[in-house]
Amino acid sequence: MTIQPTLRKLLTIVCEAELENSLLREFAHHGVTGYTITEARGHGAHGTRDAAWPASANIRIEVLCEERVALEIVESLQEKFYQNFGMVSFLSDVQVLRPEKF
Amino acid sequence: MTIQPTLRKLLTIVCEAELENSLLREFAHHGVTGYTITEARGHGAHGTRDAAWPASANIRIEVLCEERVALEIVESLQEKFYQNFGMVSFLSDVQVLRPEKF
Amino acid sequence: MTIQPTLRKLLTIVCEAELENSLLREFAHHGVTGYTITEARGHGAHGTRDAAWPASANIRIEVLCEERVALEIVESLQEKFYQNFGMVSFLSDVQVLRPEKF
Amino acid sequence: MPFEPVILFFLLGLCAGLIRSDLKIPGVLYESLSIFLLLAIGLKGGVELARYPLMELALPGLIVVLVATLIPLTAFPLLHRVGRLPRADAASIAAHYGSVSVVTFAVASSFLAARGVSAEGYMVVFLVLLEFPALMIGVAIARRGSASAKWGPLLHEVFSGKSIVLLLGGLIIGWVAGADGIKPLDRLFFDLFKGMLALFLLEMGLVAAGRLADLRRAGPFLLAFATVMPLCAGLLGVVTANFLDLSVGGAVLLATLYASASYIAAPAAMRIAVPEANPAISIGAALGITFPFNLLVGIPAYHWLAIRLQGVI
Amino acid sequence: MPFEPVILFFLLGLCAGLIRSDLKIPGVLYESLSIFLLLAIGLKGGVELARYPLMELALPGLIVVLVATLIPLTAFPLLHRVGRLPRADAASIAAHYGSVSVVTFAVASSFLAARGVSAEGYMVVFLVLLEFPALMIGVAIARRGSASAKWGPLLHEVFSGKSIVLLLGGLIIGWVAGADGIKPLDRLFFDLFKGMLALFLLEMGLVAAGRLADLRRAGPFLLAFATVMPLCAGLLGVVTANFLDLSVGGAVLLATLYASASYIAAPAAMRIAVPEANPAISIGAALGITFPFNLLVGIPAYHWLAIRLQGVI
Amino acid sequence: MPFEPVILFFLLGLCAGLIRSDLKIPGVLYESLSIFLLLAIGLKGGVELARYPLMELALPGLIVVLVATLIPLTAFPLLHRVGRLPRADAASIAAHYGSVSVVTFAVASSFLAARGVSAEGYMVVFLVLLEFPALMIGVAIARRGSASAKWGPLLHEVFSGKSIVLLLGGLIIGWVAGADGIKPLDRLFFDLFKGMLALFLLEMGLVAAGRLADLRRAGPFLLAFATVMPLCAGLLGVVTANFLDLSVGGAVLLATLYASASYIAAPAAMRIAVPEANPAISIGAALGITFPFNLLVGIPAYHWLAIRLQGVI
Ligand SMILES: Nc1ncnc2c1ncn2[C@@H]1O[C@H](COP(=O)(O)O)[C@@H](O)[C@H]1O
Ligand SMILES: Nc1ncnc2c1ncn2[C@@H]1O[C@H](COP(=O)(O)O)[C@@H](O)[C@H]1O
Ligand SMILES: Nc1ncnc2c1ncn2[C@@H]1O[C@H](COP(=O)(O)O)[C@@H](O)[C@H]1O
Ligand code: NA
Ligand code: NA
Ligand code: NA
Repeated sequence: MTIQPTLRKLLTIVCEAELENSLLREFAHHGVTGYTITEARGHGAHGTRDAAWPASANIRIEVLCEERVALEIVESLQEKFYQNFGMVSFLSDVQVLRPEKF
Repeated sequence: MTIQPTLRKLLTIVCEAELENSLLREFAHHGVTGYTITEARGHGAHGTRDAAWPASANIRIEVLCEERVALEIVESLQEKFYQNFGMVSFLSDVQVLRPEKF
Repeated sequence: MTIQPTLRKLLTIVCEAELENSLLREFAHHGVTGYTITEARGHGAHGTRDAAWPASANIRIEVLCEERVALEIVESLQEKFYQNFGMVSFLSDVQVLRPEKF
Repeated sequence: MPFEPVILFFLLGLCAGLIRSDLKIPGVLYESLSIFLLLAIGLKGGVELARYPLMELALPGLIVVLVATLIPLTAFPLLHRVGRLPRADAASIAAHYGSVSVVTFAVASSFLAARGVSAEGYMVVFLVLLEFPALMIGVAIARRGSASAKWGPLLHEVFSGKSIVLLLGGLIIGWVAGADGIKPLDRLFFDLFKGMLALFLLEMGLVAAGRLADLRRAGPFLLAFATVMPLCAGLLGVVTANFLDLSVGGAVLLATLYASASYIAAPAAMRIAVPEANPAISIGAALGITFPFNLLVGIPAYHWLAIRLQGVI
Repeated sequence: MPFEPVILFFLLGLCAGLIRSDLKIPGVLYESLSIFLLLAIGLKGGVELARYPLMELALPGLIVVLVATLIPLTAFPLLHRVGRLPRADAASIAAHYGSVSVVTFAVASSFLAARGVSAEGYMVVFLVLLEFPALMIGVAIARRGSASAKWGPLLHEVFSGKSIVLLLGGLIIGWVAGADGIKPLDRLFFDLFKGMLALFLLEMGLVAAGRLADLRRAGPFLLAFATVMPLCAGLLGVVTANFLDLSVGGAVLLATLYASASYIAAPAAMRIAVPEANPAISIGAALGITFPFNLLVGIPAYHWLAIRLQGVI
Repeated sequence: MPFEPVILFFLLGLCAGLIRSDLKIPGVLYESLSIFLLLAIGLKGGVELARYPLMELALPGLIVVLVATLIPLTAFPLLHRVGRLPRADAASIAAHYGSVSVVTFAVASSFLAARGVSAEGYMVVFLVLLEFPALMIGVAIARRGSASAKWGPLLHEVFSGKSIVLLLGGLIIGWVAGADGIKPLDRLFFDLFKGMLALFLLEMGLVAAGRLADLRRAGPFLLAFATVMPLCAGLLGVVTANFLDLSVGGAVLLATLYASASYIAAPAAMRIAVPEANPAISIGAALGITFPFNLLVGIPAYHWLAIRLQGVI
């Protein structure tokens, strides 16, 4: 086997679609090199968000990065957004091939 | 580092879109506090589901919860839906900040 | 508890939407039994892909399979697509109920 | 042409699907078009309905519904005994064929309009009435003997289903607002109707192409069923229409309602109510065979029948 | 009918939502329809505008905007002091009511057109002008005393927001191209306008149904506010229109602009600029109460008022 | 106005993109509009085509295609030798410019219609014929010397591609159904055509705005290429049209076909067939420069040329 997967963190954030730009600024600030977004809907402490119109749409963002960066972002999110916005985030361990990329 | 991530389970279910309401009832029954849904398509034992019309659309549901709840739900899904419906589910370990929330 | 989850690998690929058919052929070649696709957008080394038109759309593909197969696919992707296409892939450990299925 | 030009769009979609074109109609466009069509059909019916005393429709409506129950009640034993299909599958298919296809109805209306044949405006009411009884019958048959029948959710599922809400809602709006009130909406809902139908048929062709593979597994019995059943049901429709003194146009539409198989309301309802039935079989037959069969052969045949049998009963 | 038939579509959506129908308008259709409506309103306004010397609109425009600032400036103390809502919520609601609802404006235009009442073509300019000042005021009030106000991003957010870009862009295109240049586009943007509005209202009904639950938490004060405020603002609009010598139609439209509460631009802007305000409350009031109230009661009332008060000032 | 009003929508989209407005056209709306436009163009062409004996088109069709191959065959050495672009990129760009832009063609048709200039109805056939040969040439050039060329999948990709299926499908439906059969569909496909084109151009403007950044990397040679190439190709088109005795309108359309660069079929085909080519460069040039250039400068220029050179050859 020629490939050697390396461990990285996958940070997944589910939040109100309106936060997209704010989060992208946040990522840029923490030096994140990439992210992936899918449209989502859901339910949580802030009620049901059914994506029937922009005000009730969620997005689901994934960021592959080093653990340190992931924790920094999560901490910053908690401080800035957790109180006022519908938002959930979680970290998981994933293996990647090109560790220098993330 | 001020934050202390706690381990929780992430239950991911991919299934026929028509099951959405049935699954939400299931979640409510197991005391789940939230979920996230994205539209999906795919392929599996029940053939290709290309989401070209409602009868061939899938959804992908994520639930963050305690391991015990996740296992209970999976068991219940297996019993009620695995036989007759296109459905796949899997569990993974994730870290969250507000363990009391999930 | 009657169920005994077994470990499998979840391979997640985020790439240009135009690669869909090429990837499905790849999967078939490696004997994959199923996959799940969601529409995505994002940002990475190949710039911002905002899904405003087909040429800038991403897809996010998930494949549940054995570790060996996952590594084979990743190796093959790296060889065939990493150089010329926007593509990111990562592996994670997940628990499934019906290991024979994946 | 012996058939409606809009059918060419169905054939285009079918070809595109069969040659594995990368043409894909986004699912959202499918949903938007079906919302449009259901609403437009309802509105048109509502406007027409305003011309008739509603009470006079009660008896014909009852007769039309009662006769229609013969369709699933005949189809089930045929499929189960003769065709040797499992109970659930036979019941589900019976429900699909007992219910109606809104798009086939729309194509039949176009067919008549193109030939200058008029029809009773209240046929849309029959369309609404016929949508669900067969679904109930199908579920009742499937569950016979099992105690687990929960009718509440099913009834809610059917009556609050998208197609009933839009058809009935459109009907009421058209009836309340009347031709004059609806006039500013004509440009969208009536003038564009046929074009939208063409786009929808393009999509149905693509979907149907994907269903043809399922049919190979289904075997020759189902193929025969999916073509002979509509012809018999169509004949039943023409006869019933004659009994009710409907015009030739009305007879064609009633025949089409009886002959067509649902693939909007029925698949959704059956999937939840009779989960052990395999949807590939019922949808494959309804959409893969009966739908194109009605478009290409059935509707002209019912027209021919309606003319032949006019005044016979 | 006392109200516009298109409102029936709103009621249909509302009913469908309340009976928990599986009818869902895809979010993408919502967005497409709102792009269409904003652009069409802008285009129509632009074509009309070409008939007036632009300079003459400067003074009336200024007056209309200045008077309109009274709305959020009155609403805030009412909500904060009397209603005892937190500062952020009171400010956010004040901003919603100070801004305008494009769809309510469109329904009022339909209402007038159906009655053959004409209105000044440049009312769309007022629509554009009134969209954002109240948002600024709302943010300023919410942040009073806090140093963290960043106006740059907010101004950008508002002026580059979808609704301003499409309304203003449509206005300019209509103005530049003129009635003749736009003519080939009439078939889409003008002829289909009312039908599209009907579909959009169907969707708004579904959305509003989901918001009614939020209202229970809101309490009786907010319910009263959401019906009395528009009536007062509508009266203010009629009076201002008289002062500016507008026609009866113009008075109805200005009253509607003042009375309506934004739920396209305002929710998006407030969510980011005043994050501590609970959107369920402001949207619930604006969309759950005031929007249907204006459709069913408000617009006819402003019309009545405009006729009564014509020439009084 | 010197240019078509629909172009204003492109400029609006471009501005909205450049000021980073939150206006976003959903990808699904883009796809729906492109399905509509391709089908409508095909239908229109098919109806017109029914008037001509098909056989007589064979020779002109062959000539038009053969002459068109000059475009990629000239563009490649220019880009590769003079512009020093890598082989793959040069080949891919050559393919884009050798193929055609359906929307530019539509705008040119509008331009002519607005000026009352008629054109041969069968130009749509040329549009279909010109779509793919250049793609083949581009791939052949890119792969010269490499043994790994797999033509099968590429041919399938191109011939079963969305744009060919819809154009050709529309053409055949229009031809089979004829003007009378299509009439009930006119309301959607013909009356709304220009409005839909306007919406599509709005979206293209937004997309193009996002591509302008890519162009900075491209350098001055590509900028020059993307404006001079269309002018030369347009001249070639006018000359060829004269040789074939086409009308002035026909000459403008052929010039536009030659001059325009594909950004629907070509990007998709090249991405898979020549993966080592950087799509940002080819799409940036085709969509960021040549498309607006043709809209604003090219089409009027080809019109001017066509009038000047009429009867010269
Ligand atoms: N337990 C959960 N599991 C998965 N997703 C969740 C969960 N709780 C909340 N979410 C998602 O996060 C969004 C915001 O959550 P909340 O802030 O709790 O309203 C919801 O709309 C859901 O999409
Ligand atoms: N091995 C797999 N990996 C990822 N997703 C799968 C896999 N198998 C099935 N799925 C998804 O689960 C759905 C239902 O699966 P099935 O019941 O196998 O038809 C499919 O349509 C896919 O979206
Ligand atoms: N660090 C990252 N985290 C999550 N997704 C990423 C990351 N980098 C790239 N992607 C996704 O992968 C796609 C292709 O990446 P790239 O090849 O780097 O352009 C991007 O458009 C993103 O959707
Ligand atoms: Na039937
Ligand atoms: Na207002
Ligand atoms: Na060209």
